[in-house]
Amino acid sequence: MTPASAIATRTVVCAYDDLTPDLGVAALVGGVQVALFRLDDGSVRAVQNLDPFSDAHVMSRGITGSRGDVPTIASPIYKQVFSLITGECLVTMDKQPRAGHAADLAVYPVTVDNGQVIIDLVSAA
Amino acid sequence: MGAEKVVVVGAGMVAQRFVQSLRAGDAEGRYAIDVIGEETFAPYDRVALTSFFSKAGPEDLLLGDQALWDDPAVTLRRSTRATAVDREAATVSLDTGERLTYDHLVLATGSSAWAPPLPGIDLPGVFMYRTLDDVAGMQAWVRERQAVVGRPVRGAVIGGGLLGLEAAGALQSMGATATVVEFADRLMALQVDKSGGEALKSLIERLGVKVKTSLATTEVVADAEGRAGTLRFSDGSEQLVDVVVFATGIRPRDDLGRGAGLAVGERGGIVVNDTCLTEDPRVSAIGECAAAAADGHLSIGLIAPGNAMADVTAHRLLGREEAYLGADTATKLKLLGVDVASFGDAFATTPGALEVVYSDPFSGAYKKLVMTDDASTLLGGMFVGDASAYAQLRPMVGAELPGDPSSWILPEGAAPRPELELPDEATVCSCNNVTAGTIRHAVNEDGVHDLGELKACTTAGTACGSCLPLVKKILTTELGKAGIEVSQALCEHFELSRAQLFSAIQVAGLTTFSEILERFGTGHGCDICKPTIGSILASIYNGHVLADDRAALQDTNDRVMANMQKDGTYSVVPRIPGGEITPDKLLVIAQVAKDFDLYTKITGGQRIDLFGARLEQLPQIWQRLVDAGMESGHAYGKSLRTVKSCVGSTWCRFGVQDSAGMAIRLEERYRGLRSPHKIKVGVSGCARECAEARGKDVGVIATEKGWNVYVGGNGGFAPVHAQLLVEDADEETAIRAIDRYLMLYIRTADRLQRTAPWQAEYEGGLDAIREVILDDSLGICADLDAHMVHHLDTYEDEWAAVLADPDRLKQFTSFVNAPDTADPSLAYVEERGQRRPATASEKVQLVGAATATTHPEEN
Amino acid sequence: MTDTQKIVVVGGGMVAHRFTEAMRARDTDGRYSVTVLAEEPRAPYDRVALTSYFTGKDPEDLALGDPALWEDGLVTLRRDAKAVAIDRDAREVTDAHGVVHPYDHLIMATGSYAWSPPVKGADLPGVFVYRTIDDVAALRIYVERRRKELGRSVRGAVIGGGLLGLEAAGALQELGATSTVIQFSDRLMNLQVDEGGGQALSRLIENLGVKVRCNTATEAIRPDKHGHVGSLKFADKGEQLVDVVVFATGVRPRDELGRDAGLTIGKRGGIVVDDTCLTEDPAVSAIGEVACIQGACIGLIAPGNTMAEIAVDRLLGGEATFPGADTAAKLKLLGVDVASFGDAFATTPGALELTYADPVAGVYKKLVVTDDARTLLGGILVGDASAYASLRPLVGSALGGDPAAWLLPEGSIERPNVELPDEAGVCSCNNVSAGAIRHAVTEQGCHELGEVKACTKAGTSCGSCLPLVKKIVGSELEKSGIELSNALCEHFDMSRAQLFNAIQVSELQTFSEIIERFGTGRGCDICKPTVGSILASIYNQHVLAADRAALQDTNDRVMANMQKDGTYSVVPRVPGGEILPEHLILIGQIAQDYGLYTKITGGQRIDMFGARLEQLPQIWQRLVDAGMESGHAYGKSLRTVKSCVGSDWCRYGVQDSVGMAIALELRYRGLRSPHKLKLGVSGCARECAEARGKDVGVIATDHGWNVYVGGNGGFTPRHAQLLVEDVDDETVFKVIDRYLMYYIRTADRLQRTAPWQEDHEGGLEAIKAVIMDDSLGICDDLDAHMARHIDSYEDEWKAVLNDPERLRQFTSFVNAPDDPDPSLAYVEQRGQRRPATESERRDTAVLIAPTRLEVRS
Amino acid sequence: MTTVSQRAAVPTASTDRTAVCAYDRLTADLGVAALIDGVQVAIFRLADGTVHAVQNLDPFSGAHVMSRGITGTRGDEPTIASPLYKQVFSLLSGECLVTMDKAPREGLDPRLTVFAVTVHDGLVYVDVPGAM
Repeated sequence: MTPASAIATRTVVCAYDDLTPDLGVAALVGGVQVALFRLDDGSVRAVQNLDPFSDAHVMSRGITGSRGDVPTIASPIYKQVFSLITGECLVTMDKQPRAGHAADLAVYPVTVDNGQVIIDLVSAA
Repeated sequence: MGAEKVVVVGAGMVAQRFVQSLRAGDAEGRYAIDVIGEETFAPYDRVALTSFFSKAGPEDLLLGDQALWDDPAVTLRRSTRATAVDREAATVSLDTGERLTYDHLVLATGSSAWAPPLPGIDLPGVFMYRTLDDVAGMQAWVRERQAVVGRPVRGAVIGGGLLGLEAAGALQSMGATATVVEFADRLMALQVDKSGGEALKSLIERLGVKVKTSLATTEVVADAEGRAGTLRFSDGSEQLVDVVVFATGIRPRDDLGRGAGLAVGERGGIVVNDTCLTEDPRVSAIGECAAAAADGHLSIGLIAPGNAMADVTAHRLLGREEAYLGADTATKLKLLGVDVASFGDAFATTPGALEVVYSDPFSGAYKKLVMTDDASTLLGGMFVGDASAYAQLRPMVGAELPGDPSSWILPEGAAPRPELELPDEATVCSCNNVTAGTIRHAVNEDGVHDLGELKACTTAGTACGSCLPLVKKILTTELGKAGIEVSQALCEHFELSRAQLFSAIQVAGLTTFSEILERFGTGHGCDICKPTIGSILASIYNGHVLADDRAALQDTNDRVMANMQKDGTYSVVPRIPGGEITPDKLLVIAQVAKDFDLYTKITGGQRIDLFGARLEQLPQIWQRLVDAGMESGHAYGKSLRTVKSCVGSTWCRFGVQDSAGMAIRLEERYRGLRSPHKIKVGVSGCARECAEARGKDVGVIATEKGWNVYVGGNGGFAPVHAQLLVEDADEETAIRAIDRYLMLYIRTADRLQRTAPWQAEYEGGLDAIREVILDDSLGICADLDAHMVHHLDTYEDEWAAVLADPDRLKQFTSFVNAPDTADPSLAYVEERGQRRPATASEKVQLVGAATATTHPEEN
Repeated sequence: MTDTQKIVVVGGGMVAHRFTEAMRARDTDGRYSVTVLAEEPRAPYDRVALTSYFTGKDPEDLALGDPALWEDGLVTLRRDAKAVAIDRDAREVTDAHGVVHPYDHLIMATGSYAWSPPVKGADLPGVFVYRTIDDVAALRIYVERRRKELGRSVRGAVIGGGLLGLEAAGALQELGATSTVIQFSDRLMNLQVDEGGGQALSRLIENLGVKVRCNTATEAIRPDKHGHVGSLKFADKGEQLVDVVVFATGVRPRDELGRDAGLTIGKRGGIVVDDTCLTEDPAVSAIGEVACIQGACIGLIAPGNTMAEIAVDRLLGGEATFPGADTAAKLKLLGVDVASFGDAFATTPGALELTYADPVAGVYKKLVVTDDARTLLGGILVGDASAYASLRPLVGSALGGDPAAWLLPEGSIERPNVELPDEAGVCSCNNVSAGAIRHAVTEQGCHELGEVKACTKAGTSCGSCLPLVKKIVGSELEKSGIELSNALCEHFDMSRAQLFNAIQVSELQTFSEIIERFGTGRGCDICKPTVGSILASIYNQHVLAADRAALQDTNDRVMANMQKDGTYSVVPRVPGGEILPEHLILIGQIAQDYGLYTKITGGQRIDMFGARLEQLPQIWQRLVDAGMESGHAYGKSLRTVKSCVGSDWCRYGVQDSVGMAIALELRYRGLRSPHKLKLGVSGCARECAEARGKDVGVIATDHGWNVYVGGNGGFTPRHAQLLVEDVDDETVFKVIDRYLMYYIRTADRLQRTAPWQEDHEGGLEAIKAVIMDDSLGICDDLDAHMARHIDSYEDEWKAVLNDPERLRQFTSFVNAPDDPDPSLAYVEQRGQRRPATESERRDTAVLIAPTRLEVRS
Repeated sequence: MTTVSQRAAVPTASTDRTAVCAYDRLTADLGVAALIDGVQVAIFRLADGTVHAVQNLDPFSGAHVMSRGITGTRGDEPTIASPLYKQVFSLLSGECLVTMDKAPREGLDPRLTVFAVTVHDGLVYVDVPGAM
């Protein structure tokens, strides 16, 4: 969990117009790989790019969707589905995450300011 | 308005059913019900009486929901006997001295055990077998005698019918020995024929029960202490016994009716009409005490007709006129663990009836089907020892039995049984008289989707349970038909199956996911429906896989036109039709592999896979391949992979046709064709089959005269060899057949369903498919052909198109904010001169702390 | 030696024939002369086949045995010579011509006659019996005549629904008459079949257009107005119009001669004899249907033949006795199979009846077995008597397996394989036991069915036992390894497996030694490569070592695969399909330089086609220099180990399939075997490597590997079967080592693993026992053998390139080593060249000359 | 190319001996091919030391490959088997002894032409009709 004393670092990653609806992109923010998604409703979501079930940095290449009202992202490797709101793993496909990884994704706050996409990367450092 | 008073005399199973049925339909409380029961128990399952010995106590035999008896509209009087009915006054007198008035009287007094008037029948140690009290008394007696005689108690059952065998089982479970004495020449003479009786006897004897048939008991002789001690028989023989159970039949308990002046049948039973009404419009009789017109004014000793009468009467009171149609005397029993079933015209009394018999005294099975003289229609049947086919066959009585009748009676697996589709009016649960139509209605109209709900809703299978397998099957079939089953609906966003969606999209002419979702689905879609629709759109319109809004529909593989490997890099697989490659192209591939340090492997699909390309490298790599004249191999797509071939007649001394040429023609024809799953094709130049074409979805094998086309082969979990579709066809005919086969598959298969299961599940199987594509039995061949022509006309290499489109190239970047930086988490080790992804432990050594920082928030 | 004794045989039927034949065959010293007094004007004929007279057979076709019998000097056949009197005191027989025949021994073989009940009108014209050729001929003439006279089909009725009655009904149908069978009993053939069988039979017969009336007694035959047979009147008052009536109401022994001669007659007729067929008069025997033996007359041919043999035996001093009649019968009546044998009516106490009746298919089958269901007592088969030949000899012995298998429709349950005991009778007509047949095969050198028939007489009467005889012959031949197909070729009488053992044990290393020791001649294209392969398997020396080059097919000899135009393909090994880009480049360059057609194959390597003999060393020099080696695409040996990419790259892979494939490919490369070997390794259950279509398939599991064996593509594709489950790498190697070595040692030439595995006695289970539990105690040997193979492996091409002597053979022409074969011609197709077709060759414009460039500097 | 062999199949009156190679160049049972005035000849030295020559053209495949077949015997007859489809021919008469149930290529005789061979002074000579 995020410690209370965490320092928030706001980083501009790209222009909002660079994002295509439903097509994710990866961003490298201070050595951390982040997957960014612009959804149908225009909102932008950011989660860790690391897929905890395959140990590969590929979440940005997954398929967006919804489960009920929750926007989701599916891993392109083993198809686990995660909430883009909470990062919670909604469908594990009956698999365990790789050793050392939590099943849920870290979620990063995103803001769009002046046409720029800004990520708040909360560093535990 | 005060409730009308219904008095039910008798508290057996039928009474219970009547009350239940009446209460279920009487929400407004028109009726108040009094039930008068002699026994101390609420109605219990008399059919299961024998299980009294294996179960904890009488409570376990109680019927239905006991809350029924807490219903304020229902009053159950236990240990109370009705002594007289005064029809003038409309009252019933009870042995408690009470007198109940009624608006409607329902007689459900059932039957009593009947024993022949033999000398000694009243000796201690002689029992009847009818009520829980009988059974409890018998049990106490056996226990007591056991303790005294210090050896197993010798038991005998007089009567070898259904009850007699139950009683024998009861004796055995009490630890007594049992001999069944039957007057007729066989056991269960009413249900089974001579051979069946013999089979039954041998099975029963194997269980340790002795059986004596064709023997009349003349006397029960007392021992020195005045207990039942010896049985004496008509042939002069004798048998020592400690306990005797009479199960010689039942008689309707019609004395109340008689006393009230109601008409009684020739062999007993209160005469009722088709609505179970006696001559007195305020008095009904149901169950074993009734002699219904539909049964020829005979009393029937089975539970199913009793339940039917209860329903008819309850419904009449509720204002719905129904007729009692007479008893279905079909029976299926498990007697001492032995299956016995008989139904329909089991004794082949229909003129010209044929009997198909299978008897195997070793396994103990005796099975018989009775058919009409043309062997087409089922009339009845008899099963002893193995009644597994009963549930499916009984409802087919009077209907045409498809296939070879013997397949139903031969041992499991000996001959395949045809699939049955029951007519709506066929009765499935005869205990509760539930038809196939009722079950279907519950599934289709009432939204019942699981067996538990279905039982609750229709009461099918809630009595004896023998029909449950059939009920379940109907449920599954109906769900399947309605596409209701979860696996049929694509996902939570689409209720349609892939095949339905395919038609819908095609008919509606929709071309984008958003339109389709709006029209046919809900929500935003997901990783299941998006690629499926992407594939359908590609199949129908064959536009670029990244055209319109389709890129976001695709799996990453289709989206970046490469196959993702475990570390997130991709494999690059250029198409090499038929495996034939010019040295120049070979050199280009090798050079690319070298330059990008790609792991290189020749595959069974007869091409060369290059592994380890990063997302941002893909366009550069493909630029070089496309420049050299190569194109996408679609290794990433649910589409044609490769057409494998041997070298064929051009080089091989055994080849009879140019298999490589044919393979290349096929590969170039079907390349890029999107389908429910990947498609593999093989072409062999002779029957030696070096291309292993029969393991492919479509296999083409050269013959002296042309080509044989095989379809539906499959490797994988359950390998299947492809089956012959056409023989000795010329090239054009072979290709046309394959065109149509693939198109039909693409249109009608489920998501991720390969050709083998599709073909197996296609209604009518391969024969039906053959009719569709060769004889145009559905009249869609022109459409299928046109569709394939459209595919051919519009094919373009996906990679060449992407390379020419800067917009689409945008997505091939590692990081949106650092497009030139490679994924820093990738790590490799060298093995056999090439690189491979490092294992987790190797990675720690190689990347060390650097990797650790790329993993945010590890707990 | 005393004078020849005179035997007179009264009667000229089948049994008389058998007596005479047996006597002449066994009385080698000529102790007896035989005179046969035949009533009919012809030699004995096959009465059993009487009905076939209608299907166009001449009486001559029905003749029995070798007619030369009647030419024998010690045999006299008197036709048309009915015996009319016997004088036992004078030992004389008088025939109808008044000729007196003295005898030392008299054989009564007068047989029986058709008996008809004393029905009113039985003497009308149009009433026949069914017994002799004359009866049948008269019937035929009558029916044909009446048809002409009546101008419609003739209405026939047969009285009697037994065996003969049904034959007669068939005969009437053959003659174009309708036929109704009138049976007094409640079913047809009541002596042979039970009620169920009778019903099935009625249904089948009726389906053929013959009407059947059971439970019907015929009261009278009434004439029409011309005095011909006109109608039948039944006891139930029914009537039926008929034009011809055939009585088939049974036979009675023709015992009147014996009766007149004062011999004892049985209660129901027949001359009473003892178990050696002798009457109370030591000079008189009776055999066949006229004899009342063990209290009964028997109306079947088989016991008659047995009696004939017994009488002969006794006359020649033997002590054979009548064992009791085998009343088993198998008939094809009007095309319907009916068979009954043993205790068909289940009279044995405690006998169980196992019944299968399917009136739709027209089949009724019943087996009678002892109460423990183990021993067969008898049976009835109607509609499908295919099991008769196998079952009848088993009466009294254990059935083995599930008895139901014998009754259920073909294919529904596998029938157990039954090895008949030697004493089991196979041919009941001629009383030939299984042992006699085996003896004929193993001791008397009979190797074909025809020889066995001639030698044992099995199957020469009714023929119903022939399938069984054939089976016994086949399995005996197989057991003794006599079968021709087992011998390798005309030079070696051994099978490949035997030869393998012989070579291994004798430690011979050259073909010349081996053929000298174990064969004849100088060998051929069959035995030479086989021996070459065996030597390579055992000693693993270079395929061209010692005198072995000449043993090899051209493919092995030049280590390349010959194509249709005589050029070769070049296939370097690419273990597991994994290839360095450098090697890929080299292959591309070689293909360019030599103009070779290039194709990637399903075996995950690259074939280059069109290399000429003299180019092979140059090409291989370049490949070997770059570190590549022979792929053995030319050999009966390991081809490739196909694999998917496995856990290294694939997200689904659970084991390193490529690594395993490469390990296996390097382990077994160059291993010579009876046929080519293909292996496959899949990294997960998705089975992308299609390993179950290979001789050996290895599939990764979460816990290790599953090994499957015996898969096959080709004409009859087979999926490989599971050998071991969830084993580690070492165990994978060990079981495959042993499986392959055991296969190499024991398989036939060109036998692939799938059929080898199936033919192996006990199948895969037995193979498992050998390689897993060492049931033959050879595992150490197999392991040592494989270890030797692995240790001594060398690349064949590298070795050849280092040996100028062996390189000499790679010349196009001995007198023009640099000239390419001038007949080669190519055309270009899809950017590469391929051999020109016949018509393209004629049109020289399109041809490309073979490459002649000398690329090596 | 087939025209060549047809010419070879029809011997003309004049024959010439052509020296082909040294006897020692031949290995027992291993055939070699020789090109004599455009005619391809298969030459075999057998185990008994004798040398035989037949046409190199395999009439059943149309390929010139007989020299690469396997020698053997059928009874006492020395034989050569085609390396392509395994037909067996007599090395003495050229007769096809085993056709493997196949017919030769159109226009080709199933019988091999046999050429006379002599060994003189350690050299192998083959008589090819029409060769110079």
